[in-house]
Amino acid sequence: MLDKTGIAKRIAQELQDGWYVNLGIGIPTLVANYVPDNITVEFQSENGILGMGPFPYDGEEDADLINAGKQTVTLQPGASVFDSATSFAMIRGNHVQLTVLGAMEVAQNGDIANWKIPGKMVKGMGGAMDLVASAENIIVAMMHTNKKGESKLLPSCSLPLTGVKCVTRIITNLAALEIKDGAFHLLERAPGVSVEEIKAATAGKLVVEGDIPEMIID
Amino acid sequence: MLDKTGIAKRIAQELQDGWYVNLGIGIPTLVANYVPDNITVEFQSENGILGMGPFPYDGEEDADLINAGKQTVTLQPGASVFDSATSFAMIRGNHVQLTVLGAMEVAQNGDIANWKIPGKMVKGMGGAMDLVASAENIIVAMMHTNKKGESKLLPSCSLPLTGVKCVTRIITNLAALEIKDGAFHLLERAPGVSVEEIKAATAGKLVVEGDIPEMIID
Amino acid sequence: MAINKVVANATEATEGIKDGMTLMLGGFGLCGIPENCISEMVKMNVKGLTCISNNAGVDDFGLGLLLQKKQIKKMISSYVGENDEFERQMLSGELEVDLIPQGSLAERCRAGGAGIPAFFTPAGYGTEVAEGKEVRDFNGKPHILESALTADFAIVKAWKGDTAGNLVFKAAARNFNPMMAMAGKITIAEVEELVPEGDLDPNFIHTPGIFVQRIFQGVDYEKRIEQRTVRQKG
Amino acid sequence: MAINKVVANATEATEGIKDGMTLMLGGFGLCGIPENCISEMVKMNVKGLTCISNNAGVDDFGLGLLLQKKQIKKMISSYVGENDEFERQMLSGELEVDLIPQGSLAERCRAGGAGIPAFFTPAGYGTEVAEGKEVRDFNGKPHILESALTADFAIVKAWKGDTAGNLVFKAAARNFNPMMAMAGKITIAEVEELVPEGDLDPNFIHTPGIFVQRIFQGVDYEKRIEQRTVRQKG
Repeated sequence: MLDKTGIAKRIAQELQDGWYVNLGIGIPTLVANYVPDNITVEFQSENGILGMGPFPYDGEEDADLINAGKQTVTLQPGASVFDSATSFAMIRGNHVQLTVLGAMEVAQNGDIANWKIPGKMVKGMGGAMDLVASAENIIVAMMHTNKKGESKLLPSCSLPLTGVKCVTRIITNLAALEIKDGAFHLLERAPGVSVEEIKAATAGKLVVEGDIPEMIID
Repeated sequence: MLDKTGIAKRIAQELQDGWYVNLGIGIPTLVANYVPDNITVEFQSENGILGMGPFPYDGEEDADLINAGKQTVTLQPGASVFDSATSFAMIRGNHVQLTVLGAMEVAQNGDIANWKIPGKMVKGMGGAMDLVASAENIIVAMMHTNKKGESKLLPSCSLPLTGVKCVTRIITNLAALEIKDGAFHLLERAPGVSVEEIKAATAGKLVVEGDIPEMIID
Repeated sequence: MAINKVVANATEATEGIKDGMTLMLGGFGLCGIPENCISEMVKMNVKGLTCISNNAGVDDFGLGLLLQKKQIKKMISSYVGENDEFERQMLSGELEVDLIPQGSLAERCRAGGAGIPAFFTPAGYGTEVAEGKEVRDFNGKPHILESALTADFAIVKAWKGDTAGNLVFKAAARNFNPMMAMAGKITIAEVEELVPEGDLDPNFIHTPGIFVQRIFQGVDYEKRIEQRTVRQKG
Repeated sequence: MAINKVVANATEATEGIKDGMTLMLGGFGLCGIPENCISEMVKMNVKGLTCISNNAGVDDFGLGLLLQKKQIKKMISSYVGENDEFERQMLSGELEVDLIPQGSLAERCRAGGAGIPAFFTPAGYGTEVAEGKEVRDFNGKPHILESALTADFAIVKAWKGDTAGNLVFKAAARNFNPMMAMAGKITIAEVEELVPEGDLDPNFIHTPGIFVQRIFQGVDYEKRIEQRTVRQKG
């Protein structure tokens, strides 16, 4: 089974040289720490940064330089900053090659819910609706099940949607999966996790074809 | 009768303190030379300048600093430069208080034609259609009649339109007129020009109420 | 000389803001927010406000200060977490909340300032956000029609500004400020440093002065950090 | 390290531009035009082009060079005066011309780059430009629906650029370049000065590198002035 770091490391394997990447709050943010040495990617933060770097050294924080999660960050050489309209022009206009974000639920047709629990929690969608409606390449990073042990990979979402038919890939603590033809297709098992365990934790339609390899995580 | 300089001087009397003003090619460009001393206005050029100054001194021309008429210009202190989308955001968004432009024909309902003579001349509308569709305050600067002596103030335009029901005021070599309620209302006569001469040169509906004063031009 | 937009302070700058008005306020989280004008509005005790702002501050800072005093009737935002009083007022129905995708919010403000009354965007299609909105396919993909936003007053915060109203923002404190500056019937800019006209390079101005009606140099900026995250040296 | 966009020269930069393609070319008049790439395309003798550009150059410079060799099938512009050969080809029907209000042209390019497929604007209502377009009233005023423009290649000219593709323009040479840079499937930037990443201040970049796929330092800029207007000293 993967911990959050493991999920981030596995997602980092999906990165390709020359990509601009938007990382959501939480696990996705960790992906930046595991970019393979032999490729160059730039991170976009929807509040207006391209070429975002790591957290600043203690004492060097700048209140005017935060990421979309409101964390203090730095700029890499070659970075640029811009307003929110320009930032979402990049996103909506499909200039960002990959979006990684968390989810409460994902449906087998690619629907995603991650912004609202009616009557209970409404934090808002932030930039997530723009990101999922626009990106061609969307990876969801999340636990396979919720705190009650219920599957988050469902036949259809029960919570208000963030976007429809948009998620292409999911990396969880148990597995790597692809969404196509209205089903979750199992690509890899997390280290030490069996296909049976994944089946048991997946409420939506799961397709298991051939031998499912175990992930290789450094 | 006014010459081009006179028309520009008369238009300059319409300027108000604190206004941003867009001046079209030709006579309108001359208006910048006659801003009253006691007011401050800033000139916008739709190719991306706010706070445009006079022509540069000989030898100080910069190929990268031109106005919408492609003439070399300068910047005033407090000026800014920007892209064409931002420039027309200013215009379309009604941040520019006055537009002054030339015309081939103006109709008594405020329609204007100034960009095309079918089969003969097609230079294009440039920024004129955006300007006339957006500005609340549009002054047309032109000769009262064309080269053949025909009136340019018409019951309706015969040439392809640039905009509909948009012109509010006209300053010609013969008169200052306001357009309202579907007619040209005579405000002032140019020096030495009689009401009869203006009537004769105006093909559209002309309203002459009371005594029409003669313009005072310095 | 350029048109002079200088007012003395936040009190002069906020003159005319009245109960029931719609305001836009720049900032992302607590980054780039107009601290001086917010404090002034707390003092003025202006009420029944509709506030268009990406976030709603935290309990004791930013727009949270207006929320504490129940001066806000309605929030139009994209993300309102990190604020308990907000959540309480919203869930109890005391506060109206219109949640908008962040990119649509930014674009709707820009549209309001740019004289574009409506535009199509894919964001929110198939979700609650699309309810009651026109849907149309472009390039085989469904989009929804979103309308422009404007405000009686837009209140923005810049790093530097000049007497002509030209603004320069710093780093990620730019965020929504430039678009909101465009969309206010009256736009107020508070700046950390007010300089004479001619001091800012015309080539590197983020918000041209035409969008700003009032400008003043703010005082006592706290610039609070919401999530102080650092790494250790070595 | 940032993503490197550098190519050696105009020949490498224009690789893949083929007959019949749609190009966007930055510039206003002869100000801020991609001189090197235009010369290269004259050499390549690529034909049947649709060129989206605010103007069409003059007879012997700018896009006029492509017109002289009849490489352009269609022009999409706002103003095409100052060019006799253009007028001849247009009036004789050899050249298709789509004239668009300048602000709509700028906004349609931006929309193409920003994923906004269509928007409403008042410009052109009641004129030829509105023919066949949807009309809708907003705030009691009629507007027409305009669609986004994109291009196979966008070719822009900047003052400075870095290896990451970030661009800075100078004065009025900015004009259409930033929006067109956004709207190209492949965007080529030629710059007067190419600097290493990190040399440009991130806070004052006009076009972020994400919009640029290829960048090179141009040579022999003529920067011709169309209307040299001066005043005398003293």
